[in-house]
Amino acid sequence: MANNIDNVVTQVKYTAKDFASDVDVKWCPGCGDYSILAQAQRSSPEFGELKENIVWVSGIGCSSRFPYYMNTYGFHTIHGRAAAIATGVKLANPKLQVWVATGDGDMLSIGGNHFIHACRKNVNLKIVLFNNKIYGLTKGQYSPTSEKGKVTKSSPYGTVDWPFNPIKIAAGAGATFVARTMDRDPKHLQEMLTRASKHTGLAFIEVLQNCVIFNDGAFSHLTEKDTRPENVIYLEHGKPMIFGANKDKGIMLDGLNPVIININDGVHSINDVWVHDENDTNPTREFILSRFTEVEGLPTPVGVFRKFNKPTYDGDYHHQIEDVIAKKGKGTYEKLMFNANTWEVK
Amino acid sequence: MANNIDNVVTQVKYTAKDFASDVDVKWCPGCGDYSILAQAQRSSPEFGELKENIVWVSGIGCSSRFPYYMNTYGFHTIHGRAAAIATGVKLANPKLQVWVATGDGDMLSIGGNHFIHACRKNVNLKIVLFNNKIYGLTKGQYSPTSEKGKVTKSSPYGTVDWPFNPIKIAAGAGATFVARTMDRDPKHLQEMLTRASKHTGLAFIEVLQNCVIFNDGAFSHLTEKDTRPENVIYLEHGKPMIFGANKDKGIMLDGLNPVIININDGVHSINDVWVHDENDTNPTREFILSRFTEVEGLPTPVGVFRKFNKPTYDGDYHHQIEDVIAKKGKGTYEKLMFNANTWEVK
Amino acid sequence: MAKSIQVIDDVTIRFAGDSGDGMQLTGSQFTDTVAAMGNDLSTLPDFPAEIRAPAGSLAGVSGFQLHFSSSDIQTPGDAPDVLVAMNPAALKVNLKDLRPGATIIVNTGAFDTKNLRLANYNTNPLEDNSLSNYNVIQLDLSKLTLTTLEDLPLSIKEKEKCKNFFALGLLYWMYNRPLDLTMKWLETKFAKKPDIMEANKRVLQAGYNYGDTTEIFTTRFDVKPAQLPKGTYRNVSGNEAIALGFVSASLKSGLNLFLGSYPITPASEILQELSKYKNYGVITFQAEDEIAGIASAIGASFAGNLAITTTSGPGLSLKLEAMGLAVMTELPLVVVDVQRGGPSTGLPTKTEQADLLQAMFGRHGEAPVVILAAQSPADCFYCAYEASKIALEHMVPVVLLSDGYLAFGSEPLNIPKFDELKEINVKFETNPEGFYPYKRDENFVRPWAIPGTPGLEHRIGGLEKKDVYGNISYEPDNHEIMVHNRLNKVLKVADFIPEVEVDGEAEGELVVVTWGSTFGAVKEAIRNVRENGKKVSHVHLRYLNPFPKNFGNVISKFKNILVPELNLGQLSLLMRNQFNCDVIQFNKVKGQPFKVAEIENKINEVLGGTNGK
Amino acid sequence: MAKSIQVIDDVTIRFAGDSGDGMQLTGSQFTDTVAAMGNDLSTLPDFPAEIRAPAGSLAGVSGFQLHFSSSDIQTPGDAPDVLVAMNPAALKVNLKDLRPGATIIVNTGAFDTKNLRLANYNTNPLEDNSLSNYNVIQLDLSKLTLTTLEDLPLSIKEKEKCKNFFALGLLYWMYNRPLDLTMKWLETKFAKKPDIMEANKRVLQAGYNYGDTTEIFTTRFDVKPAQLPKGTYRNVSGNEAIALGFVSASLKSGLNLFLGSYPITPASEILQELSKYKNYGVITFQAEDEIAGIASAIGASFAGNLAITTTSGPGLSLKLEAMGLAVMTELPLVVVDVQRGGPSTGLPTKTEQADLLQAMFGRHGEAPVVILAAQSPADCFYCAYEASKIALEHMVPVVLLSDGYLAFGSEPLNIPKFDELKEINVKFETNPEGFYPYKRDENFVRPWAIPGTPGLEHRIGGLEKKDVYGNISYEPDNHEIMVHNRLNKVLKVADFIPEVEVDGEAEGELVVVTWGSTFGAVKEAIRNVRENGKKVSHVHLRYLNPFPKNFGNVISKFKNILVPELNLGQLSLLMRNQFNCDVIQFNKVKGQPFKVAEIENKINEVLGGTNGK
Ligand SMILES: Cc1ncc(C[n+]2csc(CCOP(=O)(O)OP(=O)(O)O)c2C)c(N)n1
Ligand SMILES: Cc1ncc(C[n+]2csc(CCOP(=O)(O)OP(=O)(O)O)c2C)c(N)n1
Ligand code: SF4
Ligand code: SF4
Ligand SMILES: [Mg+2]
Ligand SMILES: [Mg+2]
Repeated sequence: MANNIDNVVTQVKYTAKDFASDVDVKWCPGCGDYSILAQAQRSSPEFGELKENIVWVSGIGCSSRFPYYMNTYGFHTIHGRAAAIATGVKLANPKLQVWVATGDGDMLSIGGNHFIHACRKNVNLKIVLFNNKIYGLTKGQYSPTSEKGKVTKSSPYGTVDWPFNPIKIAAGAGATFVARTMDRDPKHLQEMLTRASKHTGLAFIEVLQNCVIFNDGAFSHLTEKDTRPENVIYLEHGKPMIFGANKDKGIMLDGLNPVIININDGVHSINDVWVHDENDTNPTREFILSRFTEVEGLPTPVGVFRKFNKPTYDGDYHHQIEDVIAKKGKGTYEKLMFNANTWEVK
Repeated sequence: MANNIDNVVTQVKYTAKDFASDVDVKWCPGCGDYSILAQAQRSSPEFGELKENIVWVSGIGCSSRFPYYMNTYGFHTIHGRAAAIATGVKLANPKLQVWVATGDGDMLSIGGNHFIHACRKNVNLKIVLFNNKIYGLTKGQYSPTSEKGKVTKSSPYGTVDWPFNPIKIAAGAGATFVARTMDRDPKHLQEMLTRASKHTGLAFIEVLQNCVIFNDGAFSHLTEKDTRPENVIYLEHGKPMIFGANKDKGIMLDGLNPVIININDGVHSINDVWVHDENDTNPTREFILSRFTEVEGLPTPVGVFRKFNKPTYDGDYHHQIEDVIAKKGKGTYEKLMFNANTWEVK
Repeated sequence: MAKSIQVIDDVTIRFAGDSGDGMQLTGSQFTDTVAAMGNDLSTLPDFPAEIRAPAGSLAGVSGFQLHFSSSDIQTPGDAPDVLVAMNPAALKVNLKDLRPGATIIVNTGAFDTKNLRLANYNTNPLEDNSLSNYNVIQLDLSKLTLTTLEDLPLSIKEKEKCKNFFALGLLYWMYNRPLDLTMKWLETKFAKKPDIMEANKRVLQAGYNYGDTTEIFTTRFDVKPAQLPKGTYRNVSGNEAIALGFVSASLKSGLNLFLGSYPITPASEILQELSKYKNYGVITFQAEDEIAGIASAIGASFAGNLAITTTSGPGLSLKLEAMGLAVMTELPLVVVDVQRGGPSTGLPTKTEQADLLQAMFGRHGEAPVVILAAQSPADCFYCAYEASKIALEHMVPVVLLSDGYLAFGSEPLNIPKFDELKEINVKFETNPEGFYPYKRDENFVRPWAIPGTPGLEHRIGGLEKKDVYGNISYEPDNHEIMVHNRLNKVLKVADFIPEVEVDGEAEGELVVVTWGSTFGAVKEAIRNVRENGKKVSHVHLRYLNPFPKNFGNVISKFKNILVPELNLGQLSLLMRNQFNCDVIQFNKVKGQPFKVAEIENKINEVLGGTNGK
Repeated sequence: MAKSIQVIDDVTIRFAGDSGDGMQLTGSQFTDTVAAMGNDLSTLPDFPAEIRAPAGSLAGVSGFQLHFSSSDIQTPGDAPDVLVAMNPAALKVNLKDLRPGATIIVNTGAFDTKNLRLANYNTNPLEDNSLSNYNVIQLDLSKLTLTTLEDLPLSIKEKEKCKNFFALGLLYWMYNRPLDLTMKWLETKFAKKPDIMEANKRVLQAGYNYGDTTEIFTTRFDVKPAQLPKGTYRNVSGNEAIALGFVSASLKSGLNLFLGSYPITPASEILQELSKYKNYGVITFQAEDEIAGIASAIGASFAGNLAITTTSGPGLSLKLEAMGLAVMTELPLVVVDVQRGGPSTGLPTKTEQADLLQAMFGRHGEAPVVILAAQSPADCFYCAYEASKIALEHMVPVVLLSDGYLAFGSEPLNIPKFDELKEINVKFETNPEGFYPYKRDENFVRPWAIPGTPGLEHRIGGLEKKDVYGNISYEPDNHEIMVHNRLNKVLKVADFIPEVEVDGEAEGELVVVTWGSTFGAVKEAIRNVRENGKKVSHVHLRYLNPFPKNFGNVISKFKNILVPELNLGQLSLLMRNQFNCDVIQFNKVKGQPFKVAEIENKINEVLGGTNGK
């Protein structure tokens, strides 16, 4: 069955412009969505797919306006249902490369069930979650990723909700490619999108995205030049997990506890540092990594947490169809209708 | 705020009979639900609550008929919504002890989103999932916990779905008390129910339940006397994780990998065995335990995987109300209506 | 001993017993045999809502009714002529339905104190004379079965399980039907369990022989083959027929069939049936809920499949928001609603026609869809086919209404030849020149340009869109234009559907208007009252939105319009609204179909002293 | 220079600019001042669907319209007398709405090549004579503002942001309103940012002075206070008023208020408002979706709270299944639907009345509910209160329909005294003696026995239940009884609601029937046509299900019945169905309210040559 790797396009050389539709972009000036769009358009030529075979599906939200701006097939659907609709698209035509653009409200609040079920089934979709930790389009209510205590239009005294950790949910539900990136790191964002496009199975990318209007600066400690090195750790396959302005901090796995060490303190060295293995067969390290953002003091990981291959739902489904056809022969009207206990009236 | 521990009932001495309603029980003869009902009735006197303060909420399914048979308040709602409705009950009256009886279809298929959001918020509910890995009431279609390849009425060629792991989902979403037990182990089932009743926060119990009609024997390797010792490991707090007919097998944590050792082989000893700590502050061990059922060869853990305390949604919500009242004074109609920019017409 | 054979016109038999007694199986075996003999027939099973309530309890009684005839029939019969009661509960539950003087075959072996108590009998009805108006035949089926199987190496329990075949054999004898079809079925079914096969075969034969040899029965009956139109027939339930109709539409249109669904009584069998047709390329996506069911179907429709979703009332309620998206994006989609007793969870295994207005008006905003309703189990085939054709050719969501009565009931389908099926014309747009996603043809139909087509990349969605161009538009006049476009597209379908036919005179005192499954009872009732010299016409509506073009005119020719419905008057409302006509409502909301007699009485009441002439 | 002051009756002003220009704020400041001066008023904001579309674009224009008057008014005005246009896009979008000869105040500072291009102007409208029919006043607001603030230690950007207050000050001068309320507001608002406070205050004053000193303006206008009924007033938007109505009902009934909701335009403000009232014990549960919103409310109702859920069309579609559960379990619940343009996502920020039939028929099965619709922003207060009262006293789900026009529009509410609010009688059952969960009183109302009550432990659910006893029942006759019980309970509400009143003569040529927010435009239109000597009556329906008892009789007295609706004829359908009456539909589906003039024209058209006499 269709597999993106097989479909690599050699004959067409696209540029970013080929992926820009002629629709006026209508996000607020300064919104992080602009960068995500730009990076998607820039990396699309690397997706190895003819643009008529690419479909962007979305729900409702600022982020979900995304498909209008991509010059591919696009479906701006209803709130929360993008994953389910995309599953239908992919199952109906497995040759398509199906992307989902969604928000933290769209995919984790109303759409949470479709999301975890798509992950569970390992449907071959690429889900890009624009996480701004707020409901943008409805003007500023808290979302399931908003931090506890957050004051918003619908929580004037602060929320009493604990937030979801999207990476943990996706991985726990069965996503086979799990990554995080940021609107403000264009190259990294492009890389994550391109890598997701090459993965066969459910690829999930959390993009930390700034909503300038209703949650400005939610990620500035991660995205601003001066604070980024101390607060962000770039996960790179096969490389030790080093961060800090002076590249002197490393993550060591002390039993099951990740701890920060100084590799130049004379006591520890680079050899003590956890070497990231994105192909880890045991998901426990991925789990530990996913929890960095829940633990005070640890840096926020960006990059590919883990990827692995297992049969996809759409792949297996179509294999099963082929198997049954091979066994029973392609169905015909005759076989269908005259198969059971029939009798003649003459 | 209401907290079950505070409400311990000393004046009333209940027996199991007090919790049996006068409604005829209508499950199929031999159904595992009968045992769950019996154990719930037996352990209810230990829940420390007056029976008028106990509410059982359910969705739709064979399992969801449960509330009719308990002589407490009960609400047999609609398919998939039990967790959301129960959240409303608990928030509206936090003095009630609110239980949810549900099935793998009801809570993990259609109700998946309400489930993970209730876990995320740590609503003080006790959710009892009757997992028979099948849709009973609708007569035998596969459920999200059915094993891949399962032949059912709606999958004559076997499913291509990967199953959910309910324990992993619950823990990952934020449940603060996570346990598993079996219909065929009455004492253990009673213990789990009673312990859940004492927990403040979202308590989740997966009960492995046999559907004699549509999925008979799904758990017989765990429940039958002869195979149980080799296939089930009882998690007991502070005790080494030992199992096997001869009690000679133990689980050792080799780095991040649980492995089975023979404690009498001369090489290993009881000291090598992982000692279960249900109060572990790091959830990583819980994660590893939750994966036992996904790993070929490891026994199925039953018992309390982990429990911990963090503020509940309903608790925090009512604290916030109290705080605001303390700060602003209890609202009155005068304050409400004549507070803003008013003017007089004379 | 030779017994006389009396030829009768038709007979209604009901098998009733515990859920575990195999009554559905017994009934369907009898049905298959009767069908093969060339009778017209109609069946209706009646399950409890519980899977298998405690043995012997009233809640656990499961029934199967079969009406077969030497002439054309439309219903499974009002009042059984024969009841097979496997236990006291089955007798208790079913007795009130029998015609006076009916034959009751009881399994006395089950009439012990425990079972009598479970059935709430204070005294044994076999002994207290309460059955004196019936022809009661007492047999200890359990014992007769065990005796027959004495020498077989099976457990008592296994042997006892065969007792339904004793009853079946006896019935075959009584109605002069051959055993061979059931024998063959047993051979295939239990090919791998020869002991069980042998046991059942023996018991079946024993039942037959018992009729032949004992003195209990003096007469046998025969029902001659019906004069049905020529053709190859098969017996279909409504749910089966729907599945077959969709696969046929898929074959005819050349599109893959995609079903997104979530199990729910009484619609689950459509999903189950379709999941067997993998070698027809059929994709059955058992979704996490009803919303994902329809959502995936909308996705599949966008991608170019013949996309459908199937459900019952509670599921339809959940699908309404997504249906609005299909309306807005003008994608082909068929939504099947197998109606059951409501509201809420209601009466899941019972029938009702109370979702019509929901199908019509259940969405926010002005969101019209096409609505069809099937009139009989076999008609479900054609309705599924036509719903697909309309959806595909008009780029519109179509609701197909069935109900629990049709879903489980069965009747013979005269299988059409493939060529006899209407063409389904689907044209995917491929030409980029002048392509606009919302440019309409003369029937208000927009082009279907599916992903994968070079040069036609475009975006659609649920926000209001600019006429012709399809981009987002908040412009006031455009919104009004689009609201009317969507409506006109639906109304235009009236040009493509058949006009209603009047069964009877074209004008007169009374016309009875039906929709959906009430067709059968009304058809039979009208035949009966006509036999009594009354004049009544009948108009049946398969298309409920838009109405067939001549409908208003046709009914305007009658002084009285009687509309029997299994709801509180939903079609009546639509008719009053559209035609400003007086309607006599006749409503029943009991979870049960109309009986022929109920309709007859109502017709007589409306006609008053007159004969409608 | 002394300027003359001309007294006028009423005036309509529209402020328009970029989403970032603070037009909503400017408008609401003007409103508060006008209100405090004792005028009657009505306002309407108009947002783009995008939060903040690119600066200068047509899509980004945000407007706020205010109509104030010395007499009683009902609408925000058909055609503004004054437009404040902060940039070319604002001019472009709004020009077509102005009355001929209207005054336009333009910010010339924004009329540069880029903004002109963004607004699709080929030539500068200020220079090409295209505005010659208007009284155009050109001011470089940006520059005037910067000059005023020259010496303040703020960035240019911060200074420029104050320019809306220059316009506001100027308008205050033009309409002879005092500055002090806005000054006070600035002092509170920017208490912690003294520089910003100072800047805005200065600019406001500068705008005022500019009017006073420059030669541009020769006349000022004054609108005298209106003769409103005595009382204490506050200005309320529909959404605010709904929130206040519910809290009031909570205070009156003594029940805690529980809201389960999910944000959606244009209903989110109700959630947001109520979330402020924690010290009233109000629980606002922001759920994961609309289904959880209503589900949690049903749970809270079961537990004894005054339970409500709020949403708009797409959310209502999602809630229908759960509403069926509330119908079946006969629990009190208020469902607020703030209608917006549909179908599907539709026109989220625009108004429409197209959810009435969904509210009425949207559920599977026969599932009747009570329906109310608010007629004006202030009426939203009373409707929320009454919806609560009906739900609680009749143990029934109630749908309250509002719409985008009411939600964001505002008008003065004459605040009732607490004692003036009708009593709400809630009685929780506590007596185990003779208690049955479905035993009804004479109004078909079942008892409300909440968890925590000793001795009343019982179970309810969505399956059909036995009359009186409430246990599960699949019994055919019982089902029919219960279907009628649920219906009768709703119909019985008609005994408790006021009859409709006729504004005008009780019989005649023409009655206009309205529901919901069309009330205002029709009321004004009728006043106007009457001034022209025509005779027309007006009946407004606040209760749509059941209809007030006298409604059918009242309308039967008129030759023509005109029903204007912002849909394709939904009330018309209900009326035709119930009264078999002829209805003249007048429908508009443009996402916009009726204009008074549209109604006038239609009335005149219907009356033809006659005067309705
Ligand atoms: C059924 C339904 N419910 C609610 C809404 C209103 N709504 C639109 S977008 C949205 C949340 C958007 O949040 P998110 O997905 O985080 O997107 P963002 O705008 O932040 O990018 C909501 C609640 C809707 N359109 N439809
Ligand atoms: C909205 C809705 N969808 C579907 C159904 C049909 N339905 C009833 S129970 C059920 C699944 C039951 O499975 P589970 O929760 O595992 O319960 P079990 O019967 O196995 O105990 C389904 C699909 C329904 N009643 N309502
Ligand atoms: S509201 Fe926030 S997320 Fe939405 S477009 Fe504006 S900045 Fe972006
Ligand atoms: S169908 Fe299965 S789960 Fe349901 S009652 Fe019967 S045995 Fe139990
Ligand atoms: Mg967001
Ligand atoms: Mg189950």
